Amino acid sequence: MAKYISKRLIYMLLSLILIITATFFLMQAAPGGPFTKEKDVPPEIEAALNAHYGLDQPLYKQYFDYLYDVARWDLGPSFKFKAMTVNEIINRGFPISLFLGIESILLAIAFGVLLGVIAALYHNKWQDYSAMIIAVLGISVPSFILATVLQYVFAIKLDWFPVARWESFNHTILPAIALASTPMAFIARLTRSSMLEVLNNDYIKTARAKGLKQRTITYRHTIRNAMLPVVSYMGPLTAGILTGSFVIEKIFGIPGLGDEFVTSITNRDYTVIMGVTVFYSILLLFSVLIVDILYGLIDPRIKLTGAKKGE
Amino acid sequence: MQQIPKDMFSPATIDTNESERISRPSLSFWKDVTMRFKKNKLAMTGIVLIVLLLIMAIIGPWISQYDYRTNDLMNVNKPPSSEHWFGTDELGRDVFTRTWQGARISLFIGLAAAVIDLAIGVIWGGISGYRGGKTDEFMMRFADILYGVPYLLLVILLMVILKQGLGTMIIAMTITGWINMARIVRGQVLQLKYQEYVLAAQTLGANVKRIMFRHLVPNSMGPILVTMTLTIPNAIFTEAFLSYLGLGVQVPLASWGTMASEGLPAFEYYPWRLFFPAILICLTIFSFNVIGDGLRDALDPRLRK
Amino acid sequence: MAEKQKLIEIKGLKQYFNVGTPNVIKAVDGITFDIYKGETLGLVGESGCGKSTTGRTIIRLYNATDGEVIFNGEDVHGKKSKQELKKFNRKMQMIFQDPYASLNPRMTVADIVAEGIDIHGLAANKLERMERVYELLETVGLNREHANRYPHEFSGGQRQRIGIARALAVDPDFIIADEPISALDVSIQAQVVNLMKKLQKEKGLTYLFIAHDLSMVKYISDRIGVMYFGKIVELADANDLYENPIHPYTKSLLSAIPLPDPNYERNRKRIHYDPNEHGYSDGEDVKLREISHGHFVSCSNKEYESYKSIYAH
Amino acid sequence: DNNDDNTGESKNGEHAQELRINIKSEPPTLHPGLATDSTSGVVLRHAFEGLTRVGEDGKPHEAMAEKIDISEDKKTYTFTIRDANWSNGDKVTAHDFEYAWKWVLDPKNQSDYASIIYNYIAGAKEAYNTKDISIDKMNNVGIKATDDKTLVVNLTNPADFFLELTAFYTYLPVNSKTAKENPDWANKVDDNYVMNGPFVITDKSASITLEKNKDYWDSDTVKLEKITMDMIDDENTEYQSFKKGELDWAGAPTSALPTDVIPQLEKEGTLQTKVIAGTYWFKFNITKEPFNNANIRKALTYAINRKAIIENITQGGQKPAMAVVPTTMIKDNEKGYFKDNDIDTAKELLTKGLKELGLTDASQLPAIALSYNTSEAHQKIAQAIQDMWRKNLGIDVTLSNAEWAVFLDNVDQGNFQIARGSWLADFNDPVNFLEIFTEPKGNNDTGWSNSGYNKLLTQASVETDSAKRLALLKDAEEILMDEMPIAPLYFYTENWIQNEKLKGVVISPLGDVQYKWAYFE
Amino acid sequence: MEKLLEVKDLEVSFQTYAGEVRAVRGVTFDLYKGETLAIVGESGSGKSVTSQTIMKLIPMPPGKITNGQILFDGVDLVPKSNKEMEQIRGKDIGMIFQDPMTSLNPTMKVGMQIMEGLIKHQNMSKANAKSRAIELLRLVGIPMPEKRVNQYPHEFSGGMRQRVMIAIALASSPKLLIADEPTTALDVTIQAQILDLMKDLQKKLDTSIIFITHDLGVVANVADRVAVMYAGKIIETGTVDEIFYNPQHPYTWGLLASMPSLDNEGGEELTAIPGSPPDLSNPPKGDAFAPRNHYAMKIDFEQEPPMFKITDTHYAATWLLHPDAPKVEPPEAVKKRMISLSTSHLIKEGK
Ligand SMILES: Nc1ncnc2c1ncn2[C@@H]1O[C@H](COP(=O)(O)OP(=O)(O)OP(=O)(O)O)[C@@H](O)[C@H]1O
Ligand SMILES: Nc1ncnc2c1ncn2[C@@H]1O[C@H](COP(=O)(O)OP(=O)(O)OP(=O)(O)O)[C@@H](O)[C@H]1O
Ligand SMILES: [Mg+2]
Ligand SMILES: [Mg+2]
Repeated sequence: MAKYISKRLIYMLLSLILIITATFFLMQAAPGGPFTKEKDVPPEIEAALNAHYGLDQPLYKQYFDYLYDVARWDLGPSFKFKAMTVNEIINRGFPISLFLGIESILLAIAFGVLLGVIAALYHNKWQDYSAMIIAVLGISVPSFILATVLQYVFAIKLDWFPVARWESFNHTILPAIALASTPMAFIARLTRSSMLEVLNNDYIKTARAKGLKQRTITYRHTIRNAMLPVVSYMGPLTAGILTGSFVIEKIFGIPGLGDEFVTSITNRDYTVIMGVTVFYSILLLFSVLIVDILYGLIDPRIKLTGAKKGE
Repeated sequence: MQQIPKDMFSPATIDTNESERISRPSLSFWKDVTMRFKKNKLAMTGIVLIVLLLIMAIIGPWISQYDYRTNDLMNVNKPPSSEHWFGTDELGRDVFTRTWQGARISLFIGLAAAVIDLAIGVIWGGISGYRGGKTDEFMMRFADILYGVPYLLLVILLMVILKQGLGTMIIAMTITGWINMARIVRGQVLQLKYQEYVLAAQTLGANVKRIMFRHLVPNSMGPILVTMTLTIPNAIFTEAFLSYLGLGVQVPLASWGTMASEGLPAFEYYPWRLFFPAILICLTIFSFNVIGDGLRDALDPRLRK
Repeated sequence: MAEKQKLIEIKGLKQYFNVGTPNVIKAVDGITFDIYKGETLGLVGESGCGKSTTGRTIIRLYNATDGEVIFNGEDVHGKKSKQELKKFNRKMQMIFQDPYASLNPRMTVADIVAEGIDIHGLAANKLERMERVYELLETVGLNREHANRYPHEFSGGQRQRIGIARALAVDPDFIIADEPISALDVSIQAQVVNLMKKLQKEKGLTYLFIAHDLSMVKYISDRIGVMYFGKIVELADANDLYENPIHPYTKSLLSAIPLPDPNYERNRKRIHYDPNEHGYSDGEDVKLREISHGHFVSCSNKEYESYKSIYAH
Repeated sequence: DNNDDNTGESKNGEHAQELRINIKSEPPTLHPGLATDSTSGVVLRHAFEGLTRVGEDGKPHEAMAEKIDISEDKKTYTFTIRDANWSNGDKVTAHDFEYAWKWVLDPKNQSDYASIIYNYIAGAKEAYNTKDISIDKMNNVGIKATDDKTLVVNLTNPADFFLELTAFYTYLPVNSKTAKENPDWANKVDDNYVMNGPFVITDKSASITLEKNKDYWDSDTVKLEKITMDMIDDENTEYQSFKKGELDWAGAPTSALPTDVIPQLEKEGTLQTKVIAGTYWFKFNITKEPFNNANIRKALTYAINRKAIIENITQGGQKPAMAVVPTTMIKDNEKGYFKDNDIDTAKELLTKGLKELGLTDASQLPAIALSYNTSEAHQKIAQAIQDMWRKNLGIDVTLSNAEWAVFLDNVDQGNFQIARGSWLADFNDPVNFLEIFTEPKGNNDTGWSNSGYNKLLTQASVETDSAKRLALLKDAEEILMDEMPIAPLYFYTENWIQNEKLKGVVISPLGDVQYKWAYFE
Repeated sequence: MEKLLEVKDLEVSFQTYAGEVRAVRGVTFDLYKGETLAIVGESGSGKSVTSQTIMKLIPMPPGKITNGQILFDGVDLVPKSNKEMEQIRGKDIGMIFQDPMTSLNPTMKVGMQIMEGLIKHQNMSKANAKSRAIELLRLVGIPMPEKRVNQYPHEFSGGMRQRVMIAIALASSPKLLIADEPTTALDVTIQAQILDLMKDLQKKLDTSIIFITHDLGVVANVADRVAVMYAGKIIETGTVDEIFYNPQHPYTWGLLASMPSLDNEGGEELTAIPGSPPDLSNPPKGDAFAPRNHYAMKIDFEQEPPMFKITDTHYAATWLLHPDAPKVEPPEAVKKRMISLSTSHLIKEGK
């Protein structure tokens, strides 16, 4: 196990460096730069700015300097937000996105699994169909539409929740629901199909033969075994949700990291693009690893194969 | 005891070949699947809906007297009426015409993206899972890396390198879209590759290609189908996003995705602009999902035996 | 018996799983034996002792951890070109344990049987290919009409026969049959065993026959190997083994065979085997030794002498 | 529940003097010398006070300057600083101004807006371009604090609008003492962040809070006790938040209203509109066929129905632009140089243009693409114009949109045929618009230049008589409108809705907002 | 002897896409206290369905009990609800499933899987249940049970898993134990161990056992009585001696004949039953076995044979027992067995 993890950590480091490299050069290749504005900046000022930020250096030098800085977890200053370093931007935005992300992941898992379980237990009955319709809505109504509709119905018409901002727990509910809807639907569909598989297994019959209650069987014997596909889906998704969603943060006026990420790209705020990418990639790579480890925890049989991969 | 004629007790001739005969009519696998699929009412509803949508996409723009791009600035944002069945939009264009015009693009995009994701995902995930070991590690880490690079940045670069248009859009859509499919297929293949029929093919000297496409893929169709039905809505809305960024179809051409996102801010006052494209997206997704479920059930070997 | 020709020589074959991790599984732990042309070698042993692994390693489904498999004088596990491997795949074939799992449910019987023909390009055209398939189906007692059906429409016995037809399609010299009958019920077991015997007679095939069911193994095999924990503990002529079992594990195994005779069953005495009873000391040279002509037993030097004296009686 | 205090209603029914507005995004900087955007500008205008402040009448009035003396040649300005304090108790001195302006002129300080100082002040540009310059070496720059109370400024040319510039944020003072001690003073709002405006920033987190500055010299005028500036990016959310009473203001100038709600608001009569100094136009790339032909350019320009676009698409009470310089600067431009939606003339011009190009029919024209940057409003306008050109002239153009930076890059590189563009004035003078087109580089992406035009502008720059100067500028504009390198569409307006009880908010002709005089009834 | 279970005219069918599969078509048998009944028969003949129906464990839908009664201790189980069955399952009736590899939950510790039933039916505390689980594991012969309770099924070999299944089934000392092919996947030594274990327990607790298998050797070892099933019906039933030494149904003959015997020299061919079993979604007219029956008569294709009584305990459903039917000779291999019958003393014991 330890050997496997350390091997994976090395691969992660390599992957991270490759992501940094790809992003760095892609970013440089993209038209426009951090000082591109509708009103042209006079050439002498642009030259002064480039010199100050080291953008006049040869690209390879900028690249290696950047790698060196990242290694020290110094992500540099922001081009646009002159008062802030990228580290500060992440430190400020991430806790907010994290909170919202965790809330919606919990929502998505709780309701997704619930719906999926109900649908599977009542396969081809009305409960299944209702769960299915909710799931289809969740999949086909993207978060930005849902967010607006939720806002309109629950904040404006019913006045149950605030429209926007990030102040109290009450403010987090609507965005969390909007963010959770698609993953919830996805989880519901995955859970349903894997539950159907699991319910066909012989050991469910064994459990019933012991005289256990249906509910006990569901909790103890089926859900855990049906969670594998959900877990593998959750891996990359988690990294995405935890680093924030641009659309949701925009609509609900939440100062999270997702907003920062997208704006930085439109602004060509090079250091922020790189910084957030590095941060996001680390989360991504870790969650993929955690998923692989979780496989083993959920299903003890996978430990062997998981470890074997590292051979 | 009832009386039975004596001659009934004389030996009967039995044909040994007869005993090997299978009384069920000879149905090919796909015929069998089709038959079972047809019995699934919900799935058939899905098929009917999709066919209707396709028909409307073809004839819809014709049966209306308007075209999709002519503005009528005197009649902007009019609610549905006998003149404009689905109302008009912010430029006074007929939403009915635009909706069916948009159906062409959205359905095409949705299916094209699904098919391409499928192709790449199946090959990548299949090889990764089947080969295992270092190959697997390399291929999956590559997927991680692609997933890690900011998508928006990739899209912006594509916009610069390639000409605007459907082709570019599909490239942009599938450049990372296949990763999900690859992960799913890999999982399936990891499970299936130790099945004895795969081992049997190996002992016969079958190469990777043959094992993949004759053995592993056909037997992973269930989860693949489910994933595919989930790719479609994703593609429809990614199209809207990409078009918005200037990568895809260009206005005044419509698509459901762009119509819905443009109708959204006004939904409080002009709900029809959001409603019609949105409801058609839902119907499409619903149809594909029930078709996917139906196929999954029809393909389930346990229901066969 | 002297003119018997070796088809396969297995020398010190080892197959370990999870190498490099603390829980290495020594599924096959250094076995050596020969298989002669035209004979059936039965392989029996406790479940999990490595019988299937042996079979699969011989046919190169696994890469051996150590040891050699020499087939017709050529080492199977040596580095080989794709072309050579393909050639080898034609000579050696396998029949699998589970008639349900070993046929791809989504292929027609014709495609399954013809898979080897397609891979090795043994048919010039479609017509010839189908003719070959019909011929094979008839060989295994099925008829042409079955070619376009799918595996799920067949009973277990019929499916196992399809598996045999698939193996025969490439004209192999040697077939590894891994528990070809365990999952079948008695009447169908008989169908399959009869067919295998018939084919052996007609085509001069050589079999490695792996099974649990000792009465069936005895019925079909010329010689029998008994495996225990990745090692062969006894190897002898079938009748010789049943009449003069020497290794305590073989004795235990034979004593446990249930017979369809209630009277006998009520009075059966089983012999238990405890691997500690040998009392081998560290570094003692335990290996297969020939007790009498063609009868090998795994034993230490000391045991060798006593076994030999027992056998004399 | 904290929703209640959003209404701002105090206990006794009287409205608390607390304003809640939305500024869309976080201000990129709170350093006056570094700010380049309106969001930072809004905050800075209230936390700081320059020599002048644009008043309710739209004209600059004395602020930190108690008295302003202008020399005969209009090139020397002498400001007498009023008795006023920084928020830390220090006196505001002329040195603070000198320091702040010279700080901007030091290239090491990376102020994007250094040009707004060095374009007008004598010796400043040279200083900026000097290697290893520092503030104490800028002796040749025309900024001098002769004593604590007197600031003397020398200009390169007579500039009528210089007083207006002194109200602009780049010209705001900085407490030189704290700034020298702590170069990063503006990075955080703490004790080092010293202000001299009508309000002081008390908090900057998810929103910015400004409170009334008790020590402000004119604090009697200031009624508001507190201003909260939210940072909600989404316009629709802002609008909903306003409707719910969580905001006192929605829309321009700190944000915008969702276009689709504007007609509704107009119907309700709550929509407020103000014309500002900005023009929306399309640029022709005259280096590319067929836009090397002026008649084609004019035909396309004339064939646009501006009124229809404004009434049905933009809907914000914008003014049709048949000229370049906004009506806020030149009143006559309401009429413009040509008729809106003049199809007949457009057709004539097209025929003429085609003949000159040696073509017989519009369908022979090369493929034309109209580029714009990704935005819903631009997209609607582009589609409407596309439809008009097709219907009126039979010219079928394709539309092409691109992400903002990509678009700007394309336009800069000349990779376009027709591109959307616009100009919002930096100061309230026609020259700000006209000088763009003096040479085919910088902000003039059309590739157009004209020596007669340039001569007129040079003459105007040294002309001290305001009336004569204006006449020269108008002549220049006429040349521009005859050649038509750009097709003006409309003059910008600002649209917003506000709490009915809120009074005294001032919006300058440039579209800058001031809450100094604002109050709730 | 007291009857524990009476199954009367049980019919079970499955609704599938291909039509209705009539898996069990009128099965009647009974079982006494402390007795072992072996059910043998071709795969797909309905053995598992019959046994699972007794516990009402067949999936419903698609499965359905279309007719019949299952009297357990005199009470009919057929109309009982799932809730009521929960009180009987695992407490009065225990079950061992066909496949030990898949019948244990792979993600739950073995100990817990045994404890579950104890906690539910005996109201034991967790700690007590655990010590009982250890005791049970020791009872089924698993070494070091203290360590093993905390392991997962995949850490057990096939034989050990099967023993865990037995431990689960025995946990609450059921009155009836249903064992569905418990030893098919095991080698003979482990198989023998398990059979001994079951017999031991039966002796101690007076349990009744239904033992399903197609291995006739195992039947000979464990059974008191045997029921032979074919195509969803019991076609012959009798004491173990009657079935082995005096079989009457041609299918039973076929089964016995196809077993190789150890003293048989490899030369001769095994007598296989040709053909394959009928499709139960479309059962043939008349005797379902007729198409594979060497001795088939015209009537076999017309009418289903009734159960003919041979002795009080021995019945068979074949027209060959009809008084008008010609006398036929069973196959050689079976005859050999019948000969040993006449020379044996066991015939008396059967009565
Ligand atoms: N792929 C594998 N990875 C790890 N261990 C394996 C693998 N395949 C087999 N083993 C282990 O190797 C040992 C031998 O297995 P094998 O399948 O050869 O047994 P067998 O004699 O065929 O048993 P059975 O009679 O049950 O089929 C077992 O302990 C098994 O768990
Ligand atoms: N869930 C089900 N749906 C449809 N048909 C079923 C189902 N379960 C069992 N059957 C059918 O019922 C018949 C009897 O099956 P059963 O499992 O009882 O056979 P068996 O005698 O136990 O065979 P084996 O020896 O192979 O275990 C078979 O034809 C089978 O296909
Ligand atoms: Mg095996
Ligand atoms: Mg069964």
